[in-house]
Amino acid sequence: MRIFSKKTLALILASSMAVTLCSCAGNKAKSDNTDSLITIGIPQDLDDGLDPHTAEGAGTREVLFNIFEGLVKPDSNGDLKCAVASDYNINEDGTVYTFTLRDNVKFHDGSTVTVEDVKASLEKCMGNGDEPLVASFGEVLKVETPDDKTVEVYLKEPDTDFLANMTVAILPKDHLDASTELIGTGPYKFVSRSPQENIILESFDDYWGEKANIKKVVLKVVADADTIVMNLEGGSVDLMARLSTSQASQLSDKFEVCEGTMNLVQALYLNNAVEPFNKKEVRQALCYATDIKEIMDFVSDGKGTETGSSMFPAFGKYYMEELNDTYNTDLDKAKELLSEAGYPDGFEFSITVPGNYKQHVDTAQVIKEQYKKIGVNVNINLVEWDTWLNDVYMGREFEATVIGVDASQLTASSMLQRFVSDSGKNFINYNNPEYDETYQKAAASVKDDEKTEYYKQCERILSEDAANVYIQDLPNLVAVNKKFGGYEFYPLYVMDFSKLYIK
Amino acid sequence: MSKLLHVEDLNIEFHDHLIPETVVYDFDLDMEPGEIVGLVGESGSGKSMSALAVAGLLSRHDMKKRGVIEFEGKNILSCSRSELRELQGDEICMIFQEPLTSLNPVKKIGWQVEEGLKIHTDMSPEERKKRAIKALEDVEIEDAQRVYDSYPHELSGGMRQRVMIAAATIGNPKLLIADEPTTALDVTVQSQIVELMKKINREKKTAILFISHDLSLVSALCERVLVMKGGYVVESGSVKEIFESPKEEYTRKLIDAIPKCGSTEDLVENGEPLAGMKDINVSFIKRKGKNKEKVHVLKDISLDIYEGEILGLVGESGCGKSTLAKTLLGLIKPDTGHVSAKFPNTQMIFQDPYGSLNPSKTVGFIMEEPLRNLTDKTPEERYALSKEMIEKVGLSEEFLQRYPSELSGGQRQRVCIATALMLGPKLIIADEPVSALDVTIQAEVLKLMMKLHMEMGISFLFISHDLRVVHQMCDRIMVMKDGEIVESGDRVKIYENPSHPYTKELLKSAGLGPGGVK
Amino acid sequence: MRSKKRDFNFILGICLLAITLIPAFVGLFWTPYDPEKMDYSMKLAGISIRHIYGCDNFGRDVFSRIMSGSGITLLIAVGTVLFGSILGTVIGCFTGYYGGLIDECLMRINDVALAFPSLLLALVIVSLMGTGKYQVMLALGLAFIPSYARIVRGEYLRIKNLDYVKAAKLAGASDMRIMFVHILPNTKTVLFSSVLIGFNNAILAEAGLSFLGIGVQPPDASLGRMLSEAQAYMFTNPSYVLFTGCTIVMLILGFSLLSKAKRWQ
Amino acid sequence: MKYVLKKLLSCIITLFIVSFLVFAAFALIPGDPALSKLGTNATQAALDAMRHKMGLDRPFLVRYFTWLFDAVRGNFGNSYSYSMPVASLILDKIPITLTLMVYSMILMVVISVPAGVYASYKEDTPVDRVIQIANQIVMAIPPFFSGILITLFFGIVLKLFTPGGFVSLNANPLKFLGFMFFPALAVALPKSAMVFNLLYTSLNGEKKKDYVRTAYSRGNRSKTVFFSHMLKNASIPTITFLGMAFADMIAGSIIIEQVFGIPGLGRILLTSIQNRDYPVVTGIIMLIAVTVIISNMIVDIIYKIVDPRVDA
Repeated sequence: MRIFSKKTLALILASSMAVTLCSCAGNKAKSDNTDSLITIGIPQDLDDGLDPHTAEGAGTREVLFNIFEGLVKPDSNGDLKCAVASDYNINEDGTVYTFTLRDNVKFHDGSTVTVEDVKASLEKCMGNGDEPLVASFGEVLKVETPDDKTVEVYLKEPDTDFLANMTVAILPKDHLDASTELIGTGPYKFVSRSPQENIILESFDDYWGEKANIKKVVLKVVADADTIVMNLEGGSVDLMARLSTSQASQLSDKFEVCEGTMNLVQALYLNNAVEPFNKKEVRQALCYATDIKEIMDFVSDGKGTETGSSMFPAFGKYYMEELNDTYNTDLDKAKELLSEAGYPDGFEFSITVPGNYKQHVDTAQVIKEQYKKIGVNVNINLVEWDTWLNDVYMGREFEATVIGVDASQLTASSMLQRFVSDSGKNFINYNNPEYDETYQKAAASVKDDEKTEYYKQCERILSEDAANVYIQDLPNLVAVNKKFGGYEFYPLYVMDFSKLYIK
Repeated sequence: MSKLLHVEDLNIEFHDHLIPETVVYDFDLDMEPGEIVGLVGESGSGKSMSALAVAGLLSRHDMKKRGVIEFEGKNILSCSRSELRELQGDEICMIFQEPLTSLNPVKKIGWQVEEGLKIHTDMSPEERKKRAIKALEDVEIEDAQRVYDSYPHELSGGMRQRVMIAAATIGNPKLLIADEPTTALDVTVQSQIVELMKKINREKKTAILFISHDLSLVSALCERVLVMKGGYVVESGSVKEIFESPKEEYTRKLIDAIPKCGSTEDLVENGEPLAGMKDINVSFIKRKGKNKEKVHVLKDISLDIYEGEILGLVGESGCGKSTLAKTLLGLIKPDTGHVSAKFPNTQMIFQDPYGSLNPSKTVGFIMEEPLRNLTDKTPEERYALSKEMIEKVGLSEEFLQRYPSELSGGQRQRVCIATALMLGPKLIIADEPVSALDVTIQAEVLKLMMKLHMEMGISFLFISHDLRVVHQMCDRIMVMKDGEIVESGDRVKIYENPSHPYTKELLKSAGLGPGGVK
Repeated sequence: MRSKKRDFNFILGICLLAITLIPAFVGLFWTPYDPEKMDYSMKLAGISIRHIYGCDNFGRDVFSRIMSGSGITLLIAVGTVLFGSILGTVIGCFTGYYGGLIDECLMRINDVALAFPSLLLALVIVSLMGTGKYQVMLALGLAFIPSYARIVRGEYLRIKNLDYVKAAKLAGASDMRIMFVHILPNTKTVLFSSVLIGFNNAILAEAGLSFLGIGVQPPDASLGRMLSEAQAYMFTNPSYVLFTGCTIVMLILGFSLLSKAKRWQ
Repeated sequence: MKYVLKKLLSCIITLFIVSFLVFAAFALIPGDPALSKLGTNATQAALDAMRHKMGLDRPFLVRYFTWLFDAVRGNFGNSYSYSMPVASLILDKIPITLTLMVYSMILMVVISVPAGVYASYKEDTPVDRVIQIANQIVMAIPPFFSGILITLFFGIVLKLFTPGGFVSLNANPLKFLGFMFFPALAVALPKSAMVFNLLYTSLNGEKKKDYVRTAYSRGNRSKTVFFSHMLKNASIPTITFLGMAFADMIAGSIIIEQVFGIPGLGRILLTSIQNRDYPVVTGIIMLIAVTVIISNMIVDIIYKIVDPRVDA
């Protein structure tokens, strides 16, 4: 479901984080045996390179979270805790961030972390000269190390959110190209990998923080979604995330199924530059014709939380529950709007959807059935993931698509900036001057409550203007073998192995 | 001393199809040790079935056998399989018609010859090998050692048949059953095999049951003959009785069908040349393994065919007769020399009736094909002409709607002749037209060809390896050997005083020695 | 020939085909339920009198989907076999009859086609021209040409030396006429049994492609796609996967028994 | 000797054509490897830089011939997604797929040859009829359906193996072979049905031949006639089919690797196609092409040894 995510992993000081519907933490009777092993299933091999700074796939960053750490590190509530840095403070106008290095933090190869390593890592993210390797580091002016204990980061303009970017991995200065052997400071160190088969990690003994409970973690590639249940039941996989409800329902009582949210906004994204979706009435008509409850029933047995705009519950203060009722199912209103827009007996359009995401394919099929009721004929065009990336996202050659949009950092801007008319990522060609103006005000304001109010205003516009037919934030079901405990949901694409233990 | 073989009212029924079909009706046969008995009849007369029953090879359960077959007092039909197996290959042996397919293609000759000994005796391998090589030498195979280690496909037809005989007689059997052993062989080789079997009978006192459809061959070898037709033994008696005073009408018909050499119609004087070949050379590239050999098939041949004549072309298989015919027809491009033909569309009649008619087309379609391509006659005209021609060859009009698979061998050959006549050719080339047919049907087809020759003035190039047929049909005869015409002349000269040694040998082996003309 | 045995094969083949083809044919016009109508209450429902094959994960009636699905699968199979056999036969004719250079290079291409996984070929065509029934037909058709070409070539090599071909030449028939009027009808039996076998291979290949997600697009379903979808619910709703699988097996079994029946030889 | 040279030459030409076709195929398939590696957020400049690093910005023919030049010297370039040399990626996956294929070849021969001989030997008895029907049914089951059934039956019901529990060769060879038995069975079943059919019909065909009658006339028991005379003749067409079966087993293994979760060449080929990882796909297809051609050559050679009539 993870489609877009920034290269860095950052987190804003958010007040209330997503409530995990069921906590798998359970009691923490940790047994500390040395040869304990857990096999975790991953849907596809981490085949986009293992360099933490350029790793793209959400599945890849989820694993690298355990190997690398930045100066600061998010915890399960989404708050940023100190990691490689022992303390930090931000100057008055938010232009200079000063970090004090925690003493004797060890790298996996045994060497101690020095300020030079931190400076080299941050400068690598700034990129050489014109092009920043990590996009958000474009704002960084320079990095100073006044003494062997402190690191100062100077920004070009004030930005109170920038702390989230400080979670980028700190690498040894002479191992910056980490695509071959991975050396970081995290609780687990990289042991070996065999393509399309598995990746093996082991707990790092002299880790500065709380040591991991399970000695060895084997990440097993289970590419064929249909064999997941077989693998779990057969015992060759102990834990697997993001299961579909049908898969979860087939598991025996050997497994405990924890429920969280995927933290994304699944919607029928409409290409606003294409006939007839350039007319607001047509978009609204589709919203009225969509029965979100029925979609949830079919796709995930009723689980999942409805979303009214481009924001999901994990965002806490930005999430507006009331937007869900902007369009409740009303077929007559839909037909009325359609005839107003000049399509009395409906029209035909195609939904392009990536074939490897079953939830989106199923949603598209349900939508097709629903729109038949208002005379709109849908044909579904399944494409390969790469073709979708190339044609739909980059090329914008599509009429409508069902996809889940997530945020790489828990900043409202990473969800809402996409709809500004001139944004590089505005793949639905949304063009609304009022929206652009409101977004600018939000970005410019420094006071927190003012910024929040403007962002909410943006969401309201998206909803009323029916930029897309918003559906839900998909449920994230995680099957954990009852032998293990300690799985915690993070508001972001993270799986913390160190918290797992054997009951 | 009890008789060697006593068969009493043997009946064989065949149960494959829904209604049982009786193939042999109360067949009786008595044989003394060392006697040679002939079993004569046309295809489908049941002669092979009876022979197979005697050899105990009709064991398939859909063959019901009634009656008695006693070999040295033991009834083969009732004895146990193991007892029967002791006789087979030791006391009773059999050789078959097709030498190539009767030998296992993937096993060495030596191994197959020794098999009889391996089953019935417990000789050591070396001894068996010695016996096998001696057996091969007994059947007049030079350097038996090389043949011992070679494969069946590396030997000629005659050699393979000798190997079969060696394999059968290695265990000094008391009874040798020979089912048409010489039919597939050339004339010269045929007589050698017959001589060989006489020698074996003399030396090893092996009784021989000789099955054939060729009466003249049987008369040369056997003392007693049984004539069979439609599953019944029509007549039996000594060879002299049967030949001089046949009692049954069918036997007489069989004897008459043997082409006579006595006919003395006057020789037809020849008109101008119809078609000819001037010093023709044809060679093929034969890929034997890695290296390519240039096989020279026709060596500077020149001949002319005159109008109103039947020119005979005689030679053994592999001497280039068919290639000559195809070159004359333009189906093969000669390396040197040229072919001249006064009149267009000379036609050809082929040997194998089963391969010469397109199985997926009706007779009418096949006959009209030449008109459809080469003339602009209307469908009605075409049908009328084909009706006329089919009746001319003695078949009724309703044959036109039939498929080749529904016709007998003789009928098919008539259809071929009718098709050849459609374009009103002046010359027809007949490549062994009758050698695949039974004797009686052979006679009818030859009579038809002669009638067409007389009435329509069509001249023939008649190719055959059977000297008697050639003598009966042709005015002028040419003898071919290994791609060369060794001798040519009118019928009387060739048969009365042949000059070339090869022609003499051909005549002798066909029993037509210059002395008496049998 | 054992006459009893032939009937046995033939009868079994015919009734297997009846069980699969009649619903497929009827499916083109009418199905007990709309194959795409979803009904949440019936999600993954088991076998019942109203839904004799039970329902799938969208509550759609599996029997109706099998009816329309097998219709699509058969359509693809027919298209593939026709496309492959016609082109294959023509290539086989020329290579077999003329031999020489054409024969050499066409056989070379044949070897290449055999070495080239049909999967990649299918993917190229599907990516070029989009997914759907006709693209799959084209992809599989192309992949089938070499096998037909090889069979027909063998037959032509055998027949062209027979006497009746020479007789046809003497009767003035042109090469083309000899190839298509004289020789082709005699390859009928071999071609017919290989068409039936080709039919089975087409059904298997289409199922394979759909299984890998390249074939027919949802929501309309071929048997192959349904089987790959059904596999996910194998534990809770085995009837869905078993019925779909068995329909494919019966279809293929019916055709192979038919091709085995001695009636044609 | 000349024959082998000629065969080698035609093999090189075929390989050349196949490699060109693969390259052309990828030029046509939409999707850009740089994009799939860097993802949606990469800036256009970063994309161009990556495309240059991958050498994709050079014209098609230049790319093809540089690849060809390297390939001849054994360097098949680096994989885009695993950033490791293609050659080593393939090398450490070959044993898995090879084991699967050889294993299923053995199974195929072990299942089909005895059954074929026995059924033909006992022709028209109930045993023969039963084996025939079983053979027809097995032949009609699509490979991946047999994969599912085997996993269901042996894996879940009988618990003989843990589905998806692939154990790598060097980790535990015995368990590896134990696990591989079932996918090999899934691949072997449909093919063994075909081999059975071929052997059965050719054996019955031999029964009608004349040399069998001659063998009986020498007093052989039917068992010896069957085994020492007929079997060798009937084995010739079967061997050619075995050669062909080995070649198109590769396609079968792609699907079976998917069902059983075996990280073999088939799986990597499939994921590389989806990730537009050109070097890996080209490398694997060349390997497949070479295997197919070599197996055809081996079949020719065996054919010559077994059938003396075929002159070398």
